[in-house]
Amino acid sequence: MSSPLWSLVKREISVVLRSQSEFVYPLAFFIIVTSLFPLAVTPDPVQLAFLAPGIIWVAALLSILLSLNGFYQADYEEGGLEQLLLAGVPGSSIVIAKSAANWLVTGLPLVMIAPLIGVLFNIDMQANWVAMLSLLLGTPTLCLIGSIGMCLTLGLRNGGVLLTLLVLPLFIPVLIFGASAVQAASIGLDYSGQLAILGALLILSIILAPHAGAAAMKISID
Amino acid sequence: MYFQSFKEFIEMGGHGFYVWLCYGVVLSGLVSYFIYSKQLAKRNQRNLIKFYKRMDARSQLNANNQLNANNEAQ
Amino acid sequence: MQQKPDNRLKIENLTVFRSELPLFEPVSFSMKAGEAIQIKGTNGSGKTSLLRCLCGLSHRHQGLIRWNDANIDDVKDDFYAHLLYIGHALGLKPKLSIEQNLDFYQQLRFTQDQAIILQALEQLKIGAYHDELVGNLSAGQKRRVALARIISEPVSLWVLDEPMVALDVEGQAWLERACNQHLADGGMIILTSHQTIEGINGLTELRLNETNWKETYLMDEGLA
Amino acid sequence: MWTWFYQLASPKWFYQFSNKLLPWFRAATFILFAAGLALGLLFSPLDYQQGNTVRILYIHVPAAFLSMFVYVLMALSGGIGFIWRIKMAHIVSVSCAPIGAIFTLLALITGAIWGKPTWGTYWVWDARLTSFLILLFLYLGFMALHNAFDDRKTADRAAAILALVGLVNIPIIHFSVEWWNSLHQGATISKFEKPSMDADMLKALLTMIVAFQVYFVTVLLQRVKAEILLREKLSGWVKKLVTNQ
Repeated sequence: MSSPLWSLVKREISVVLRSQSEFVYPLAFFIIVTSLFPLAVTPDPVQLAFLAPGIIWVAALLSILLSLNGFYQADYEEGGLEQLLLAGVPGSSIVIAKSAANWLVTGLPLVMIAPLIGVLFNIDMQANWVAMLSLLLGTPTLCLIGSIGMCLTLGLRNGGVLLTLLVLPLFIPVLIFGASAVQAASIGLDYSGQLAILGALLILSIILAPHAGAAAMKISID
Repeated sequence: MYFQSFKEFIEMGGHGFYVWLCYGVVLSGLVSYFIYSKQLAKRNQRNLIKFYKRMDARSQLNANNQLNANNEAQ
Repeated sequence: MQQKPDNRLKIENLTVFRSELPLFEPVSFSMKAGEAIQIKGTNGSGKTSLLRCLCGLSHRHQGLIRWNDANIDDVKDDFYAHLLYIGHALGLKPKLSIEQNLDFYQQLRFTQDQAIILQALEQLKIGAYHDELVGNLSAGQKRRVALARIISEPVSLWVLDEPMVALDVEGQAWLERACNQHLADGGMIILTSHQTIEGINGLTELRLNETNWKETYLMDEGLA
Repeated sequence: MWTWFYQLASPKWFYQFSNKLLPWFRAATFILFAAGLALGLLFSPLDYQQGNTVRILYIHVPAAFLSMFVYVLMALSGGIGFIWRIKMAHIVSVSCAPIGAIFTLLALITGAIWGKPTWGTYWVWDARLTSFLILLFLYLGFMALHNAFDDRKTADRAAAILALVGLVNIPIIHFSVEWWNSLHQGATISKFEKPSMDADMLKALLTMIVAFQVYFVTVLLQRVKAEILLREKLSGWVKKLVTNQ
């Protein structure tokens, strides 16, 4: 028998993939939002290349924010979360499993599709490569931080709006370093420092977020 | 004292508007919040009086209902 | 079925709070193998809240909940290994099939026994649907799937919140038979229900009475 | 020592204690503000670069300092309440939030007004203003989350977690914003880089900081008193206190 954590991740993914919306909507959102910018700002390739890092990162951040709900809310309302806790599964394992599933289903496709957006925005190969790398390091952090906010707002009526208020300020460091890594790469500067910090933030959130999320989940179920 | 006259004090070397605006905003903000928080306890006390009345009435009703139920049972 | 006949659940002076107000007058009871309790009370009297506190899901209570003479939070693993709670939210994934749902809960208890799942579904007359998605079932059928867990996960303490709701006469009769069998095997059952249940042997009633408000002032130094 | 600590955690005792303290703190607030305003507006010199606008410093810096100090206090007391389940700690934590938000707002407003004569525009995305804007969001999030729950105890515990997560994040946010600013900053003048501060200026600034702090304690005690009444409404002493008036 495989480890309980992995079976939990597998279950989360299989549940989410069956409804497709969790998988497709954030991705579609990402593509549509990024394609609005040339229409709203300018189609000029030079300016678009300058704006691209920020646009890609803001859109990715919002897609992740949008995807969080699907992994927690239904499970909470259907009573699945409380059954997991009653089965003695530690809350932190639940948060890790859900974040892992969330990232595999939402974050990873974003990473894969980012170069395509990069091409649309006229940024060069090197910057495209860094955009992928920075998203690869940054999006899991966003999923983990988002899970804390999600667990805090589980049982609340206007949870969605509140989640945005709680979580976006905490996303700011990831946004700053992620976008700046891409920007640095696009003008030929060193970007390793930004990526290193993104990695450090990821490690920190892997250590801390599951515990905070678990505590929050228990309070929401209480 | 760094000002020669009251006019100079108000003008603040041409920056009077910004300096006085800042002090005005901060002081009025602090004073009004001070007054608000001072009244808060009083307001809560008034609300609590209503709360106690409501709860007493409710438990009176419950006691009566239970009494009636007991009488009927006998 | 493996039962530890010496398991005991003991409740002392338990009351549950909602918005800082005690919901009912403190209750005490204890139960051992082969006993069943029905908790009764009007709507909003705190039946569901009481059950959630009993399971350690909620901590909005005052008083003691003891499993084999230890606080349930201190012996969580042992307590949960013996506990099956089925609440209003049934804990079923609509996107998974009946069998997958039941199988997952078995896995969480580190067992895997497909035969017993099918047998439970057969008893409940939904065996033919075992590969149907739960989302396509009616409310009564969903309730049956959730209740199938009392067969597919043999544990000693059942905590059932309104298990009769949405069940037809046949389903209720099945549940009563299952409860009697469980009690005969030395299990324990706590359930809530509006209706009077006559089919379960030796079912004791516990009524929740609303707090007498004036007495709460006696707790002078605050609550908790 | 320990008995005092336990008493502090008892709402009834705290209520009576703060009733005794409050008149003194109110008087001290008044005196300190009078002194601070006189020192700042009348008895401190001009700055050779900024002229009289430097007087904004005497209210901007204390507000900014307090806004961070209050957040730390809010998060720590929330954490103490969460871990040891002390009701008084939660009450203090929850009462801190609106006061801290007001200090943050005042720091932002004064910073923006100060920006006009210094930078020629009210808002510049400089590191300090941006950090305080984010801090304001954190405060608003805390208050919104606490408001969203029906049950006060649940709200306390959820908000405490958020405050602690915020406490871990604030240094990271601050660092990242500073770094981001240094990357994009052209040649804006920093308002605070002073080789040395005149003794009179320092005196005025310190007086103002103390005044703000005493003001904070006063307002906090007033809020805590109101909060205790609400939460202890089931205790006999509150009913006696309220109905015997």
